[in-house]
Amino acid sequence: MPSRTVYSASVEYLQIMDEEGHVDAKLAKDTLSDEEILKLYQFMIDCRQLDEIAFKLQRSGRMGTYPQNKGQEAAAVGSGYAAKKGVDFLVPCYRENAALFLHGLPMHYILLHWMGDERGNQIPEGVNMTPLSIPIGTQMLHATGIAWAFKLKKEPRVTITYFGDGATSEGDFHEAMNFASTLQVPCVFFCQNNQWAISVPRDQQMNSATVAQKALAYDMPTIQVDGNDLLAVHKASKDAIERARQGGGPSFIEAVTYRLADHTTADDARRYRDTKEVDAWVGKDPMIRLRKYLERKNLWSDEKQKAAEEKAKIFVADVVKAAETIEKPLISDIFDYTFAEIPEELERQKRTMRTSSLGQDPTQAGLAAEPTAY
Amino acid sequence: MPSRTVYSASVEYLQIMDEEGHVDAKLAKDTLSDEEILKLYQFMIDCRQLDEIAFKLQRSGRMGTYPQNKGQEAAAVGSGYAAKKGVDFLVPCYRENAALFLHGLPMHYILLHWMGDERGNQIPEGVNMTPLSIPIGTQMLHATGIAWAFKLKKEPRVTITYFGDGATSEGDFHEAMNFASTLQVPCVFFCQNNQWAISVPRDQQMNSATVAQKALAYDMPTIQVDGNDLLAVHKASKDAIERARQGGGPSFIEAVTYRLADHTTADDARRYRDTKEVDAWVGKDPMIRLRKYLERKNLWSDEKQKAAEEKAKIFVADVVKAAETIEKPLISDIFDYTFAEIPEELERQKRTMRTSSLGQDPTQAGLAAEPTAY
Amino acid sequence: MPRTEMMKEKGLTLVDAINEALYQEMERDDRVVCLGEDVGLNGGVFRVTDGLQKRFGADRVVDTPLAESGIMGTAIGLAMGGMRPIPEIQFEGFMGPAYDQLTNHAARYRTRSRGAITVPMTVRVPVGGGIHAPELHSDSPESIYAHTPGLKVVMPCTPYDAKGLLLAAIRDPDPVVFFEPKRVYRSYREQIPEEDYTIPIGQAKVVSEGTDITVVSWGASVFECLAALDKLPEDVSAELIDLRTIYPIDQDTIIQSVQKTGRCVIVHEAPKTCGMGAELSAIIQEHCFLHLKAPVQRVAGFDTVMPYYKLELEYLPNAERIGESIVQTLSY
Amino acid sequence: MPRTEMMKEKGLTLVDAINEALYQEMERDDRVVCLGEDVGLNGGVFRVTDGLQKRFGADRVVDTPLAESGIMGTAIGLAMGGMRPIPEIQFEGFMGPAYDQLTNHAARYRTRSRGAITVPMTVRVPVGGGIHAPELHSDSPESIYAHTPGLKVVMPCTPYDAKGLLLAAIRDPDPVVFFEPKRVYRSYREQIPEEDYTIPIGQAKVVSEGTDITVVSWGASVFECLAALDKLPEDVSAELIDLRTIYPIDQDTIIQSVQKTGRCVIVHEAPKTCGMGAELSAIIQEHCFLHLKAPVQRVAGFDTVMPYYKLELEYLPNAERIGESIVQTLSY
Ligand SMILES: Cc1ncc(C[n+]2csc(CCOP(=O)(O)OP(=O)(O)O)c2C)c(N)n1
Ligand SMILES: Cc1ncc(C[n+]2csc(CCOP(=O)(O)OP(=O)(O)O)c2C)c(N)n1
Ligand SMILES: [Mg+2]
Ligand SMILES: [Mg+2]
Repeated sequence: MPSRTVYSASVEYLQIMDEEGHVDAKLAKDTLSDEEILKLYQFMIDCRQLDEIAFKLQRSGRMGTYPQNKGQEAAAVGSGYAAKKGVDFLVPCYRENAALFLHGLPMHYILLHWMGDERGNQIPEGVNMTPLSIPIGTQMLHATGIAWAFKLKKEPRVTITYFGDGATSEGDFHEAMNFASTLQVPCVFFCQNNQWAISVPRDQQMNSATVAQKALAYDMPTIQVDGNDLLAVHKASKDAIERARQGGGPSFIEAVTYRLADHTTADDARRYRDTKEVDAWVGKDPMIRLRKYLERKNLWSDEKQKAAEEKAKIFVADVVKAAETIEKPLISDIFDYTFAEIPEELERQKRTMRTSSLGQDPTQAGLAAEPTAY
Repeated sequence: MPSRTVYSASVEYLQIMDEEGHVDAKLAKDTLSDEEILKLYQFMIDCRQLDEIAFKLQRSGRMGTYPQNKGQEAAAVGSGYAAKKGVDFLVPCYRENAALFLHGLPMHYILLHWMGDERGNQIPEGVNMTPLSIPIGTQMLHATGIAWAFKLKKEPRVTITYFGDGATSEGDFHEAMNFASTLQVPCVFFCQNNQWAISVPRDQQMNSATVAQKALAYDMPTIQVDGNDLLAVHKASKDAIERARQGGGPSFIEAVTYRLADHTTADDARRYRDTKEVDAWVGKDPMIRLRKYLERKNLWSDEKQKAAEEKAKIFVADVVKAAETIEKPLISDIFDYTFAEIPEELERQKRTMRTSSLGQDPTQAGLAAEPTAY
Repeated sequence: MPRTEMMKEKGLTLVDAINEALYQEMERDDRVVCLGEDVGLNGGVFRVTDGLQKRFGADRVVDTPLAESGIMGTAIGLAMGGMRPIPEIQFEGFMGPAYDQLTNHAARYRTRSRGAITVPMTVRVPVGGGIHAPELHSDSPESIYAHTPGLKVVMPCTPYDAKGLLLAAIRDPDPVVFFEPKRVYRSYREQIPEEDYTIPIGQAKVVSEGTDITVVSWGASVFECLAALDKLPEDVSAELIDLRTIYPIDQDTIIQSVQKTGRCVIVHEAPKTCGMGAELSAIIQEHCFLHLKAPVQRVAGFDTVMPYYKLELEYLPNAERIGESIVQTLSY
Repeated sequence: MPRTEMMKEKGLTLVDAINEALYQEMERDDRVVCLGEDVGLNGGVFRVTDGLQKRFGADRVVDTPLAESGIMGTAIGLAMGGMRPIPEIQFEGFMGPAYDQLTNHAARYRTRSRGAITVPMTVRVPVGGGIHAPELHSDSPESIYAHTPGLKVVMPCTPYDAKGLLLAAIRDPDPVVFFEPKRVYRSYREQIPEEDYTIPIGQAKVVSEGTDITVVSWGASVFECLAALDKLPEDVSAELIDLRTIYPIDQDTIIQSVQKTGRCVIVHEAPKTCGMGAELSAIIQEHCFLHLKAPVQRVAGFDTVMPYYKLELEYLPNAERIGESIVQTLSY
């Protein structure tokens, strides 16, 4: 046996609904009902509206940096909807707001987060997710660990973790994939390949034909899907999640999508990418094809669209209000969440933060305990 | 195109000389001449002798912890010999001593290193390698960077970096592979898969059929070779190195071998691995099959073996002497190599290390400059 | 593991005490899992987890892949998922790859989620020099983690303290870095209670009382300080404090002592600049300014890379350097 | 990039000055390469490397994959291979994944190889808070790297110092961490020489002379100190020192000043415990013990995770807290 093949594998691509809203009937069979599609489309209108308003809030100085989700809604919704609310656990990055909302995160939490308020991360009891992850690529290890805990506790629950194409370059991605596969934990790795990591295009990020093939390193089930196709995303996610729930271990999903907006509001993508490329992707918008599909099925119309958009506006206005009318955070919050119990030194820092330099009860050093006239 | 294959690949296994020393004539054609095999076999006897003596030095308290190389000589020699001495650059771990010796590292440097002496890392001018790497998995990034420098300077040179099966779990491995592939630098990644990472067997280290397939994530040429087969290792290495030199980018080689000894002298492998497994691998010793091959060709005999072993003993005794008779390192060495120029504070620490506590010229604080009677 | 005859007779080593604490806590609380490189079948390279996998199974004492960020990051996930993970990093030098997960994630989750998500885990790490180990097996990074908000850091040096502090650490609702001075692992035995007890995190220990000078240390250096104290002139009354917890610092114990003695020497293995000695010195001059009769002295590692073992004893603070510094401080 | 009309007229910002230094050094020395996330076509997220790729090509100004350990580790290799790499870490919060390569490899190669292998590289990192950035974009980890033997650490806060120190750093034969206080990036303009000049690493700068009290700071806080000094009573004569280099510390300048004034306040953004303030306070009490008229004070970040931006101004030392501390120290 001097020379022989010891390993071979391949990666499949899945699309069910094309850009014109045509579906492959056979593949579509086990996916979403028209009722569900309708519901999710309306939900996506709300999410897109929030996204637009968030952008405007930033532009008008009412919010800090914000990364638009625009164009990636099918990836978030198709996968998020495949996971069981209240049971499964989401470990997001920052470009899948819609999935978080589906699982019960109050919408204004996202605004609070980008308004520089930790209360946007204070996930309510019973909502199963971690807060947005700002550092890239680190959260997949947490997802792996949470899934591992589910396995140890023999709970039939699954984690799904989101990250971008750029994130797959980080060492932590590799370690998470390897731990998940070696320990066979119920975790779904969902990569939103939106073609860009800030200004770096995918083919400068890696020299790989697909992102999906990265899972082959770990003998992990993997698939590339049209990430702007709600049905394909949902089907791939459902399969992966149920396999994980049944004890079949982790899976990888590459959702091929596109970042229609700038990286964040602090970015200007015209510096580095061709508007022609963007234009080409505008037509592939996941919401356009859903609308075409629904219209063809007579489930949708211009009026319905207008009504839905109106509803979304009113709804999102309330969300903004909730975020903007929240009372100011307590300054003591800086100190009170460092540990379960505040250590003495930190208590002293909290007590003297306005009266003296730090770490020194002023009276102890013979200084004035009260602010001076300064 | 709802469902289609977007990527497929496979990994080949190469063996040229089997355990009985039989070679596949066709595959052997472009590899080593009998003269070379003879020379390298004798060299391996020297290396094996050094390894045994190093073990004894540790056991008798004349050296610190030492990781035996025993059984992995073909992997080191086959690959090291394929690289151009004085041109190419080696970035080792710690289990390929023979490759370093081939490229000009004085043998006693290895002993010095394990005797706790940095001079064992003071690579002589003109010898192209980094010192042994103690932390696992970190050196492949340096190799990638060095290869990148070669590429930028348009020098037709190649780096080859060594690491174990365990090392492929580290995030840095992933980042090195991705950088190397994306930047298409002339670097060969040589994995000595010796089946164990201390007490962790390969199949608990990863859930992958081969280590070689990890390169598929990066679309990097990859191969699995019989790591105890000098010819196969040499052929795969030569191919990879020449491809790199021609601008063909990086490659991955998995050499399937076995750690015949304990992990290090601080380890006791009987705690975790079956002696039956070890016994099975003893027969696959790379040196046994080379001897069989040479004997069959009438190039070797019992007498020659005895003579070679005698010569090795004498030679290695000198190596040990060189390591043991070196003058004690200067205490000032602790300070003098921190920066090119010693900063004032460090100069002060050096000057006062015996006279006072640190960082304080004692006279400045009104203390005695000279040691007290204490 | 249950106590052997030898342990019953001669007392427990640091290794024994930590092993006993792990064993007992795993019996008591089935959320506790140990994970790390070689901690399972092999019982850890220092045998600290010896016998645990046999008793509690490979699900609760897990040999992980060789990846420190992976160990730390999945331990964070385990903690968030309701377990009480005890990740081991094989040597302090290999905390490097886990640095990001430990300092930017484990340490921050409670604050950033305003208490909604917490990370109760205990990171066990052998620490310090003096055992003739290879490179990167002999460092003392405690001040790095003391500077990291959200982490507690402990470093007991006796079997008694180790057991009590480890049990406290495992039960702590926040991440604790538990440093084990490897030079002491087997060099010292002590009779300690077999039953469960905890020592509060954040309390220093007065090892010996005195009135002329305060010596503060932790980890293996405490034993060097004891040796130095032994050789001091009869009439010198030195107070030795074992910090035990690196963060939060027990300021009261130190301040009270220095207000009494007026003089202080701080001893640690880590490089001097920005080591814990700096923080303690700063605290002392802030709080004991009018009591100080001499500058606070630091006997520490140099601002150099920890040397390979031929020179390591030149680097580590020893009884001579400590004694010298005490005498000089007394004569100021 | 070559100077614009605006720069000629109104002076250069910190961003301009760093960009000019990079541009000029890349012209002068073709071993210099910049690498990092988005440093190429996009010119860096702060536009510090703007125009460099256009001028020097994509081989010398390289957009790397998104992996900080990879950036740092390959930069080490580039340096060993004869180049002069300038890796950029996009924000100080993302030094975490690169921590191991920087502290255990870049910092140690010279020592561990006894000078055979060296790593001349300059790691550029925006640092500090105050720009309303998201999480992990506002930290101040300088003391961590000052505690790491083998690294030099600088943090200039003016365009003049930035250009001179950056040129010195790039030409330094050892690894230098070059922190750029991002709050100052565009907030301050200065006329600086167009030609090449260097400022020696390891020298602090006396920003304003005084006799009553010494104020030591660095980075963006220097401007807060200036504001505080402005508001002090007329009769107070404060000496302000900008440390500029964090390691090696210019002890002489500080010691001389405090021996003159007898009082000192240290100001920094990083958490208090084990911050640079601790080291400076320790040094001062070691060397100025008999000159000190009041305890050295620290005005620093709290021992808490840097808050999200709604509260960040409560966290950062401001002119009020600094002034308060000066007045209290003076009245001690
Ligand atoms: C560890 C780390 N490094 C760098 C950054 C800066 N950064 C923020 S987003 C981003 C690009 C992320 O690209 P990708 O993973 O593809 O996600 P996308 O933004 O495209 O959704 C970078 C480099 C960061 N946040 N974290
Ligand atoms: C970063 C790091 N983590 C842990 C260790 C401890 N350690 C030393 S060798 C080793 C196993 C290495 O296994 P492998 O890569 O397969 O190489 P081998 O020893 O089998 O040649 C471990 C865990 C280390 N040296 N460095
Ligand atoms: Mg992306
Ligand atoms: Mg191995």
